[in-house]
This record gives sequence, C-alpha cells and structure tokens, in this order.
Amino acid sequence: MTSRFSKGGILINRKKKLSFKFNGKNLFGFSGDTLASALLANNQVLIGRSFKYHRPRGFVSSGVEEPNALLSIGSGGSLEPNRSATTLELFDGIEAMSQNHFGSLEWDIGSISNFLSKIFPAGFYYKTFIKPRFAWKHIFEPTIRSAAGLGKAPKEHDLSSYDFFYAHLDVVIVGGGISGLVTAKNLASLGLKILLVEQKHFFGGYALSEEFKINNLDSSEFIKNLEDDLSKNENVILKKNFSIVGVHDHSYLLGLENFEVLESEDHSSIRHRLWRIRTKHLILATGAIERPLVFAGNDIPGVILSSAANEFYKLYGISQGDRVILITNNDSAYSAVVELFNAGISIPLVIDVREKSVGELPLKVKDLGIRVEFGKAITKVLGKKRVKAVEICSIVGEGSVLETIICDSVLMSGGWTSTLNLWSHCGGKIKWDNQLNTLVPDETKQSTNELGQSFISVVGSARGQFWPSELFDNMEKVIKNICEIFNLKKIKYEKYQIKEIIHEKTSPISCVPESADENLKGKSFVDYQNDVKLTDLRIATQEGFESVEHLKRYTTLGMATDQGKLSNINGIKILSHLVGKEINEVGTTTFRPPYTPISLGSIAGEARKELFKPIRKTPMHKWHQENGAIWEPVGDWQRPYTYLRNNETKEEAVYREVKNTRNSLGMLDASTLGKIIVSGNDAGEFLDLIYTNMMSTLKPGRCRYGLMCNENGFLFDDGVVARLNEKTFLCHTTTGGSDRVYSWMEEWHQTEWWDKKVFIQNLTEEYAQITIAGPKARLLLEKLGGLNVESKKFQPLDFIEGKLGNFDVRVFRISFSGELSFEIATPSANGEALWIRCLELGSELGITSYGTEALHIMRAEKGFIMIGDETDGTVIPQDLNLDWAVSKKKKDFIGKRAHERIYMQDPNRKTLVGLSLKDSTQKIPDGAYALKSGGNGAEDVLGHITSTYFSPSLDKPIAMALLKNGKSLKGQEVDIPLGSGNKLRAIVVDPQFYDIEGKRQNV
Amino acid sequence: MLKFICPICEIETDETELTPGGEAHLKRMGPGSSDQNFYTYLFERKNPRGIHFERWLHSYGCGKWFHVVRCTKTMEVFGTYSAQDTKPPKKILDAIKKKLPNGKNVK
Amino acid sequence: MSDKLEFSNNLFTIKDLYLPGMVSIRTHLFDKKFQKIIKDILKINVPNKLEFTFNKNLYLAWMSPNELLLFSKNLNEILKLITIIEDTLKGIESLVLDVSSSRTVFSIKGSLWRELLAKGTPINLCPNKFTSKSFRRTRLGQVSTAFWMVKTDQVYIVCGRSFKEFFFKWLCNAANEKSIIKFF
Amino acid sequence: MKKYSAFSLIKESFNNHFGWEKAWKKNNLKKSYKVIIVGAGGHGLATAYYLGKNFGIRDVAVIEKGWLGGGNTGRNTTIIRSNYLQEESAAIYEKSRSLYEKLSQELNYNVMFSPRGVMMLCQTEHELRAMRRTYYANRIFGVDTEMVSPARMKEMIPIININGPRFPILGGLWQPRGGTARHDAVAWGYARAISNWGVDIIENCEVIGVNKNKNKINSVETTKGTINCEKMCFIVAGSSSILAELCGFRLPVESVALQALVSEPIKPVMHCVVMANTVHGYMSQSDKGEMVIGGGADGYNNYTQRGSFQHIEETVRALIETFPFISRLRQLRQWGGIVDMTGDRSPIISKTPIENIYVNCGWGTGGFKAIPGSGWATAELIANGEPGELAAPFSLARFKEGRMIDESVAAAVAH
Repeated sequence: MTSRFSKGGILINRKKKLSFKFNGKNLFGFSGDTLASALLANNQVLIGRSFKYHRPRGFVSSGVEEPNALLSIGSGGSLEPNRSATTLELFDGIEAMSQNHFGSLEWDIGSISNFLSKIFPAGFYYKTFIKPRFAWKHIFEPTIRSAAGLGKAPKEHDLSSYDFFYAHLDVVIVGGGISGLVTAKNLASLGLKILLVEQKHFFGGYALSEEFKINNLDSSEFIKNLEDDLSKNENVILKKNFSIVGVHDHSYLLGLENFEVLESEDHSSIRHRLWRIRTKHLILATGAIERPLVFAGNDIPGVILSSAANEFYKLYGISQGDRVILITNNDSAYSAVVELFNAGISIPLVIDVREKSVGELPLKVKDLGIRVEFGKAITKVLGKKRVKAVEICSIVGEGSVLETIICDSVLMSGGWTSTLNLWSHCGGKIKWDNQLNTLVPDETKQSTNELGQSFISVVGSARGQFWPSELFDNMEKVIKNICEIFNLKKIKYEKYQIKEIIHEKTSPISCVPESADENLKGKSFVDYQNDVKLTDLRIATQEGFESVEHLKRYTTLGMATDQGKLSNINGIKILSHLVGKEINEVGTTTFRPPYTPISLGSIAGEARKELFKPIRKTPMHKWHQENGAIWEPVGDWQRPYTYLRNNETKEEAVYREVKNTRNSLGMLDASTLGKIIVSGNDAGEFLDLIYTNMMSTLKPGRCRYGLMCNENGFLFDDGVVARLNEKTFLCHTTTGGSDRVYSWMEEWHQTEWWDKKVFIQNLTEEYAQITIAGPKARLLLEKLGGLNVESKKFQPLDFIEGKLGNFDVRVFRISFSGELSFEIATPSANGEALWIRCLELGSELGITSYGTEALHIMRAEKGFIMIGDETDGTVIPQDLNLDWAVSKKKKDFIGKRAHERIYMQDPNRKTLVGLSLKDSTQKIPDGAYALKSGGNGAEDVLGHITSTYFSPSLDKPIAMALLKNGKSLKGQEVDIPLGSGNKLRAIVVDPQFYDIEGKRQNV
Repeated sequence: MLKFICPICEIETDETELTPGGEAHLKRMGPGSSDQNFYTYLFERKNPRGIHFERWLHSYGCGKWFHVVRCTKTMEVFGTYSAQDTKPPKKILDAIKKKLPNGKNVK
Repeated sequence: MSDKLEFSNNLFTIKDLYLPGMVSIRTHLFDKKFQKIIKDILKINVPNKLEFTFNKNLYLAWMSPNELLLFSKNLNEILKLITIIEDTLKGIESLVLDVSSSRTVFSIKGSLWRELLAKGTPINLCPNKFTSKSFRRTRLGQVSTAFWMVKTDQVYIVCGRSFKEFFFKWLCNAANEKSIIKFF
Repeated sequence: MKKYSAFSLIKESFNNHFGWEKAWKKNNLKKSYKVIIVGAGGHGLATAYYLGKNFGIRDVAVIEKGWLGGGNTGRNTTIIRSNYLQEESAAIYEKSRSLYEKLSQELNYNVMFSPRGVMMLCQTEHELRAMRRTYYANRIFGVDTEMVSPARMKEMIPIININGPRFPILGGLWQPRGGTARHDAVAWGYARAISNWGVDIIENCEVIGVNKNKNKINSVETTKGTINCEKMCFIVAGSSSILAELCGFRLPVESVALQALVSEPIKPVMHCVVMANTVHGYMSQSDKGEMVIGGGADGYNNYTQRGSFQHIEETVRALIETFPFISRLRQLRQWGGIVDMTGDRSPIISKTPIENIYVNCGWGTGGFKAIPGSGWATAELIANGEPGELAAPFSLARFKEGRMIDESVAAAVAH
C-alpha cells in the first residue's frame, strides 16, 4: 500500500493539517501537499477510469503530464471537471470525485468494454455502424455519445472572478528549476526587467528530489539560497503557480497565474489571472518529462514513473509500496531506488533493458545489495486494480516468463523528453537526437519575432542534457547573447561546481519485450487516457496511416487532456520502428497552444455579465429606464423599443405610440444618430465623392437627404446632411453607422483624397437629439419659446440655431415619420433636461414618448427606406427607386463605376414596391417571400418582403418588398406562402401608403 | 498577436489597437475604367505567401492609416510608413532585397 | 444627469469629474503661425507627439498630427477660449469645436494606478515609458480612451460620454484590492 | 477492397486485425493522366470520387503537397448545414447535406454524419427579422428549417442562457437535419473509395509549375516529376492564390487565418450545434465530449495557420455569455487554418482564363459542410468543360458583372 512516512517530505508542513473529501470519504493531508500526494498518503492508488475501456488507473506521474488522475473538484457553481490531482495544491475543504465510471470507481460497469477491446481497436468506428442508415443516428451514435467525456459539466454559473494583466518585459524565464533560477541570477544584475515563472507551487524542480552537490551545497539548499536572493532583487519578479501556456506572433506570451488556494480561503480573491506579455527575449528552462516504458499491464495502478515516485517520496514523504521494483532503460532512474531503499523500502529487483551499465548509480545500487538484472524486461504486470506481481522475461524474444516477482509497485523509466512545446508554438522546429535520445530544438529553424530574429533561448535539461553537470553547459553562451541583444557590457559569468556522475547511455528501447506477441501488445499502453495500445499503432500503420498526423488522428494518440506529454514520443518511436524510417523522417507533430489547458473563464477575463461588452447610453437613458422602456440593442447602443404602460402588451404600446404621434404629439430620443462634421474649403467637393448625390450645391441653412454607397455600388448608409456654413457640413448617419461612416470618410480622406482640404470630426456624442413629431409639434416648440418656427420662416429641410427656452439648440425641420417634425439637437449635457422640459410642456398637448418600433412603423407607412431592412448589402439605390438621389451630373462618387456594371443595369433586378393585402385581418410575416401568383417553386420567386407592419394609422397591414422588375408588377397579384403551407394574396402597389401628397409634414 | 510601429506616433502599437485594411497601393478605378481594370481594383488582390504591402489603421490611437510591409509567412515586419507615401521608402525595399536576394514576392 | 459616479477603497479613488470643458482643435500642428497663436492665447506650448502641456487650469494634449484636445475643469473658461481661438485662427486651415459633451473624464487617485490600467491596455506603462509628460490614446477594457498623469499618484482618463457608466464599472472592477501584483 | 462491417470487424478480431488493407494505396505517379486534381483535401477527393462515379472518369491523379486531409478538412469545426439565404448557396449546400446523409453507406466508411440539428440564435430584433427571411427562403428552396421560440429552445438546449441580459435570445432558426460529421473520416472515406478504382493519390508531392501550350494546360511540374494531363483542377484552400500564380492568373481571394478550439471532454450536455452570430461564436459537442468552438477570422493576410489570440478571447467571451457553464471548463487545444476569402464570401467553382484549368476555392469559413456538393459540382464542371446548375452561379465572371452572392445580409445595422 502507499502511505506516508513518519518523517521527511520537504514541502509539507506536518503541523498544518488539511481535510478534504474523496468520493465522499473524509481524508487528511498537510499544507504543502498536492491533492495527489495527499491521496497517496491515504492509500488511494486507484484514481480513475480510462476513457475508452474504463480500465482502472492510478497515478503515473507527479506533474502536468498526468493522464490518469483527473478528478472533479468542488460542486455547484464552483465545480471543475477533469482537474489533475497532481497539479492541484491541497487546500482545506477540497471535495474531489473520481470520474468516468458507471457505478462506483471500484466497480465500474463500463469496464465491460475492456473485454470487447479486441473487437474495438483504433478506428473501429469507421468500419462499422454503417448499416442500416437510421441506426447510426438513433442507436449507435447516441450510445457512443453517452459514453463520451470524462467529468460532468457544471450546471450553475461560475462564481469565480478572473483577471487580466498586460506586462512588458525584457526577459521571461519559463521554469523555476535550477536552470531557470541560475539564469535569472546571472541576469539579475543587468538592470533588465525579468519575470521568472514556475508552474508548480515550489521552486527547484527535480533538483529538489534528485539531490546533488552544487558548489558544495546540497541542491535543495542551493535553490533555497537562490530563491531568497532573487526575491530581494527588484528587477526580478518571481512567480509560482504560473504557467506560460502560449507563445504567439511578435513575441506575445500568454501566462496563467493560479490563485485557487487563495480563493479557497478568501472568496473575494480572483481565481485565475491571464497575463498577456510582450517580451524581448524568452528563455526556456522548461526541463524534461520522464517517459514511461511500454509493456503489458503498464497501466495497472501502482505502475509509476520513477521520477514521480522519487518526488512523492522526497517532497511529500510518500512511499509507493512495500515491495517496489524498477524497470529502466537508463541510469537516472536508479537514484529513486537508492532513495527508497535507504528509506527502508524493499527493492526485490531492478530490471535494466540494456545489456549492461557501469554507470555510477547502477553500481551504487548493486553495492547496496539490490539485485539488478540486465537485458531483461517485463512480460506483464499482474493485478487488476493494483499491481500484485510482475512476470520477468528476456528483452529479446516474445516474452516467455522466466520468473514472477511479487511486488506492489513498479517504477518505470523510458528516458527523458525535453519540454519544448513553447519553442515550437510560433514556428520553431524540433528534431530528434539519437545520441541524447530526446527531442532537441532545431537551432536552424527558430521562432522569430517581428524583426525576423529569433528570441527564444533554451537552457538546462530542456536542451536534452539531463545530468546535473551538463545543466549549465550553454548558460554562458545564453547570457552573452542576451548582453548582445540588450547592448550591455559583457558580464562575468558565474561558474558552478557540480560533480560529474559517470553514466551509461540511455537505450533507445521504449517497448519491451522486443517481439512481444499480440496478446501482450494488446495490453501495452502508449496513451493512457485514450487507451491507445501497441496493437492500435500497428493496425493504423498497416492501414496506411503512416504520417504522424494520420496516426494521431486515426488512433487518438496524444489527443487526450495531457496532449501527449507522456505518449507522443513513445508513439513516434514506435511508428518509426513500424514503418522502418528514422524518427526525423517520420516527423514530430506540431505543438500548439496552450501548453497546459487553461480555464475558458480566464480567457474571457473580467468581460462577463455587465462587463461583457460596452453598452452605450444616451443622456436620456435613465429616464427611459424609469419609464417602462424595453431595450433594443443597436450596435453598442441601447435604444427604447417601446415604453410599456400599465398592463400593455408590446404591440399595444407600439400602436398607442404611433396613434398618439399621428394624432397629437410624440417625441423620440434620436441621440444615437451619427453626427459628423466635415469642414474645410474642399468639404463640398469631398462630400460629393462620398455621397451619391450632390452636396456641394447645398445652401447654408439647408438640409438634404443623402446616400452613401461602397465601391461595389451597394447602399450602406443614409442620412440628412445640413450645411452649417460655407465650409462646414453636418452629416447625419444611422445609429449603427456613425463610427463606420466616420472611419469611412477618414479612410478616403487619408488614403485617396488627402489633397482635399477638410477636417472631419465625429460629434455623435456631443449632441443629444430629440425628435418632436405630430400635428402639435409646432405648438410645443412655441411653448418652449425663443425661436421663430412659423411655417413660412422655417420650411421643410431648413435648420435654425439659437435658444429654445434656456437651451442652446440647433433645430432641423426634417421628418422621418411623415408628420410635422422637428429634430432638436442640444449638447448632451443638457439632453436629459431638455427631454424632461419637452415632456412637461407637452403634457397638456398629449405628448408621448415613442420607441424605435413606432418609428419603424411610421416610416414604413410613408414608404421611407431603412438601412438594414430595405438594404442588405446587395441593394443599390436605384433598386429602391432612389435614382433621384444618385447624381448623374457628377463625374465621380464612390460606387458610380460599380453601377455601370452589367448586372446593375439588368432590368430584372429586384426593385422596391409596396404590397397591399386583400384580407386586411392578416399580416404578412417578416422575411416572407413573394411568388408569382399561383406559383410554388423556386423558379416562381419574385423577391422578398423587406418590411411588414400592421399600420395603426391606416388600420390595415402594409408591406414593402424587393421584387424582380418590380415596376412592371404594379397592380398585379402575388402570392406569399406562409409557414403553415397557406398563402396570402397581395397586390403590388406603390410603396407609399400614408399621406402620399406629404401634406402632413409640410404644414 | 501582431504589433507595429505606428509611423505617425512612432511607438509600438498592439494589434488590438489597430484595424487591418488590406492591400496597399491600390490604384482606384473610377467611372470610365475598363471592366477588367475595375474588377482587378476591387477584387484581384495580391495575396502573396511572403512580403505583403498592406494598410493598417491606428484606430484606438491617432486615428491615422499607415502602410506596413510584412511577411505573411514569418510575420516579420520590414517597416511602416505613411499612408500618403505612394511608394515604399527605399530603406524598406533595401531591407527586403537583403532578405530575399532573388526578389521573389517583391515588386 | 445620472447618479454620481464615485468609488473608493483602500487603494484607489475613482471619480467622474463631471462637465469639464473640452475643445478639439484640428489643424496642422507643425504650422509655426499656429504654434505662436496657441502660445499667445493659452500661455502654453503646443505639445510634442504623445505628450501634453499644461498651465494652472488647462491641459493641452496631442491627439494626432492634426488634432489637439484642450481640457479644463472649468467649462466656462473653455467656452470663452473657443471663441478666441476660433477668431484668431481665421485664415489658418483649422476646425475648432466644443466637444465638452462628447467625452467624460475620470480621475483615478492611488499610487498603484499603473497596475489598474495595465489590466486593460496593451501599452507599456513602465515609469520610463509612460512618463509625467505622456498622453496616450489607447484601448482600455474594450473602450477607446486617453489618459495622462496629473500627479505621481493620479491619472485622468477620458472616454466617450455614452460609455461612461460601462467604463466606470470596468474601473471599479479593476480596482480590486485582492488582485494587486506590484508589478511596476 | 475488404468490406467494412461489424461482421468483418469481429472476424478480424480473431486474426488480431492483420487482414486490414491500406485505406488508400501508396502508388507511384504515372506519366500522364486524363485529369489531375491538385489538393487531396475533402473537396479534391470528393471531386475525384464524383468524376469516377458520375462520369466514369477514373484516369485521375490527386496530388497533395503534404498529407491527405491535412489542410482545412482536418482543421474545422465539422458543422454541416444548408440553411442559407441565397438560392444559389442553398442549392449547393443542400445538395451537399443530402449527399452527406448517405455518404457512410455509399463509401462503406462511417463518416459519422450526425444529423443532430443546427440552431442559429437570434439575439436582436434585426437578426430575428433576417433569420425569418432565411426561414422563408429555405422553405421555398427545399431546405427543411423552422423558427423556434426561446422557450422551446430552452427545452431543446437546457444549458443555454436565454435571458441575456445583454443579448437575450429572441428566437432561433432550427435545421433539424443539419449536424456534424467526423472530418478526417470524410477525407479517408473518399480516398479509400477512389483508390479502389485505381485513382492515384500522391502525398508529399508539391506542384511547382504549370506548363501550357498556347493557352491550354499541358502538364504539371511537381516535386516528383512532370505529369501530363488533359485537364487540371486545383482545389487547395489557403494556397489558391499561389497555384493561380503558377498558372499565370490572379484570383479574387485573400488568405486569412481562422481559429478554433476545443475544451477538455465532458459528459454530454448539448446535443446540437449552436451558432450565435450577434456575439459571434459557435459551439457543438463532439462524440468524444469536447466542446468544439469556433469564431471569427482574422482581418489580415496570413499563411501561418496561427491567428491572433484576441479572436479566441472574443469568441470565448461570447459563448460564456450564452453558455455560462463553460467558464469552468478548460481550453485543451487551439488551431488555425488558412481560409480563402472572396469578395462576396461565397465560393468559386469555375473555369479559369487558362483552357482546361479549373478552380475550386473561396469557401471561406464554410468549406467542410460543402465537400460532397462541391465535389459533385466540380466533377461536372471538369467532365463537361462547362458548369452545371450547381456550379454556374459561382463562376469567376460574377465579380466582373457585379452579380454577388452575398450571405452576410445581417451585416447592415438598423436605425
């Protein structure tokens, strides 16, 4: 059984006991533990079930590479599925649950699929469930789906908060192991701003558990000193629980800082902070990860990486069992045996797959009296939910059993893989080094920054040199390089004394025994989480899935939550063996961000709920809010759709607003309309190019409706232009269009017509704008007082400036409702006050505020077009009978050339018409299509409805439509199919329904 | 995440402060131009895998358009210059020549 | 007007300054004649690129090569100045507009203001990069803003008026005492 | 070719699966072919398939620069739908969808087409109107869709947050027969089928030149030698401009990066595809349990298969608003593909200025769903030398004429 020694464990504080729950059981650990070490201390070896076959699984590693120990943590709004226990620092009150089992963890009904594993090798689903067709949808897929996934998703809203931070640094060092710390120390005096990050909750990495002497100090003590030293340096920021997860273009890094322990103590603390970093240089001191060996039963709980076993022992005082054997292909794994043996654990056997080793560590193990067998391998591990024994065989041959050894834990080591994910996120290449038996950075193909220069250096074991004495081999070079980059005087590089350990080369063997039979291969796991076995890789290559990417996709190798940190290299080695090519020919897969999975919450940062997206509010927003407004988002603006009174429905409210405006008086908050000033000697000329119609001829004091097309000729915005004085125009745009039109004008001015003398300023926010519409509109203005608004003095499309009551205003006589209408603009600061003043004075005139929907209905009654309804990005002004607003005199304007193209001249283009229903109790639905009368199919389509409303003013339905050659259809009947299968019959009419002569607005 | 020196502000600007604007140095074709020329102007973009002359807007800063020369394969930036320069500065062209002596992708 | 926008905790005080006066002056800033006029009227120099100049009540900030923003806490002062500037600039290609209602200004007090802003803007706020002379327009928490340091422990931030409630919430959230790094 | 079935699978299990053959043969290039298809992605392979199936043309080579299916076919979010607004688009996507329905049986390869339904959310009044228009268009053009109320949507997708507050859900357009398929399997299935007919699929073979006789294709230069051909069609999304340049013309296409991401696998929580256009994000859950998430494309030319992280941020923000539960899931993996963007965001299936060279490109962000239909239409174009009804609207000429096929009708914003 696994247990905690009564002493030892350099990270844990035995005085601070923490309680936690696993599958409902109350357990205890210590401060400084990870959840993994705390579980092991409680003899919890079986930790989860594998993805496909539901095989029992235990801890195989002690870090981010862990594929098995994934748990659901917390509950309700703080539930987190798939959390690896090895990376979670223990805090008080953790509730952890194992995942992916039907029934209990111990007795999982899902494990029945394990027995069928022979029928279900890699890619089996491509070959079956094909017939009958309905069965896939109704039987097979639902069955497969129901078995999918690991943990359960939370159901409630996430209660945690997340933080962003932008940091600009000179050097970022990734990895707080010994190489990272030493690099930082050497750079610390240069005055550079340095960030050093460590993903775990402690510094030192393997140098804490694999102790050696450095400058005559124990490595753990050396690290402690370094850490103390660096934390006092104000140029260096030291961070634990911090991973750099991505390297992006132009030396942009993403880092995730984890505060989960803090958050558990103080709920107002943030959970994660996503760092967005620009650095000039990046140093990878990311270390290495030990590889498993592939043999039958290598996934049975109790089989663990030797480095993990050592770390659990040294850092947390955990023993993996009472009788522990080791299987290795290298010398380094022997150190764990020495440690465990010295702690009193029985080591019945060390199996070394190599022919021999005369390295220092193997000799030391022998000297301790431990039996070491060279040239041997494991036939298979016996046991189901726990290692019981191993069968031993010769490395050559098929795996005939020579001996069975009782044990409760198997340590394994297949050599080391340097962690180079970050090296290749941004285009850097990686190659295999046969000598070092690991990946190494390909210095000839590096990630480059915006200057086309490489900006990443690699130090320590991430370079593929794993023995302590080799760790600092290129440190001096890196430091020098950095001095050059930053133009600094060369500094003296500090040399370190580390005794060299004589060692033998690592064997390239990763699968044992060499010629294992199919039965054994079927139990030899390469990818633990996704249950990819040796046989799967063989079948895949046999079927031609020989490129690394094909193999990966066909077998799901390396696609699990650990992203192949343990399995990829073994998979590639096996592939290279199977297809008889060198590893570099087979190729390695591309590493993609993130290095370790990061919470989606951290990616969203603070931008959630009310901070999700900016909301723009008009000066009158608060009044609307307090007076029953239902909001309609238009761009970032919130506009009142209608104002509900008492128990009105939305529809009733809208009709009331329309009728009230038509019969007496209405007011609309039009502040969101875009207002752009174009001023300068060439302003008129410039606007002649921007608008389709002529603006330069507009007289000061007058307004003109204008259209804007893009270079494709399509109408994209409209609005009224007022000429304020000889050289200044005020251009109104749609609400959604204000920023777009402003940028559009600036773009053309800056990039095409910069010789035109104009200045452009977006004044949308400067003015609140109130539309006063209805037969009594003039009365209200007279009540406000101060301006002469007599019809003779103040004609349609005039504007005047002055004081209305106490308010500085500009009043435009323009109408979008068809009523007598005034648009009053006043500085935003006074918007709310003027609005309220209008209401007060208007109350005896029966004024009502109306929203966007009433506005829409009234403009449709008048047949006015609306950008976004009558236009959809494919409509030219001519389609909307707006030829009158497209100048024929002007030599050029944006869109003019496009209008000359064949398709724009086609007589069959859809043009705007009105539709009148025979049956006035009906309403044409939004978005409906019109067909030739009696028609049914696609060939009968005439066009679509662009706007449709019930007109409260006319008490009948009205609609506008874009129909093929619409003008020729006037007076004809068309059919409008409904969702129900019925049709409405409509008559094509002129798109003006209300007050065709325009008497109402011109009074 | 790209960053460019805005040639107007002469500072580094982050991609999130900018708006991309497509190919640079297009010759506008107005009324009277041939169908082919108009089509080329509107749609037929240079789309090189390599050096690309393009426009960006410092939308969250000075509000000015500028030109960028960037490699679409390596993201290397060869320089930035004013939107009113009708030709890239010699300095940038020299830098490109140095990088790509055979002149591929460069006009 | 809407409710008062004010917030404070142990680290920061955030306040809407309400109704300051602002004038946009668009012209070619390098024009010597223009520079002299400004110096004569305002008694301050036209600021360099990315900087601002100031006197007792006024701040004059560089917005772009052809725009300055003149800012005063006193609206009336600004309104008087507009007429003077406009009149004096006649004959010089220019556009002078009152934009006092277009934008709002928040004051953030607290020595860790760099840290607060660095949660939202991609620009480099290190003291040697963002100095007491700096005026920067940037994107901050999804909003277009500009800010400058008025004291070592105080910055002013300008944003569009319609965004101000959203932006205020953003600032308050960023002022969280529990998420301090002490980066700068 | 060994037939795939449950029976053969069980039979093979007694033989340790030693009997399975290569899914597609690794042949050497011949000197000449009737048709060369450049690009062994889904569209290229499907084109070869329908050339063989519908026109009996099997003297074909499909040549591929990298590995089969390694472009956008293997880098998308696997969504299949045909609820398009414009008649021309609806026709080809619906053809495609209907071919997908029977593809597994036809190819004897389970491509896992899963008609689990596609829901498009309406989150503004304007979007609701636009979606209704699509709904009515779909009815007329024979695409089966329906409008769904918020309440009904909540029943169908219990984890959705319909109350906003920022963008409450006002309705949805539901295509019950849309869904997803296993993207790699689509390529592999087509490859297996055409390889069985003797079509050569040549991987790691890059086109480096195109030889013409007058204005007509003659042969293709590749890294594995010169190949003669009567006709050539290139279907190389992301590299279309480069191939066009080799042929001597330019395309109205720009290459940009489109990114996607998946979360770690969780137990099934969402059984259909959901697309939210207002906030710009879409999401489905794979058969493995991963939430597959996609969003907007970058706005600048890019050939790196890496995009800018801000788009991932925006997409994730948007989806957390609509699906708050995903906040505590983790992003497992992200990737990018290079997509072709045309001037109207609709594809090109067309003759080119060079005789007997054809092009299929410009699928933008929506190519996967079109694979069978696009292959069908392109095969027809190559075989007859003239486009059929499906392909005709997507000719290059449309840009000159101004005859755009624009699907982005919701782009314009109301007053």
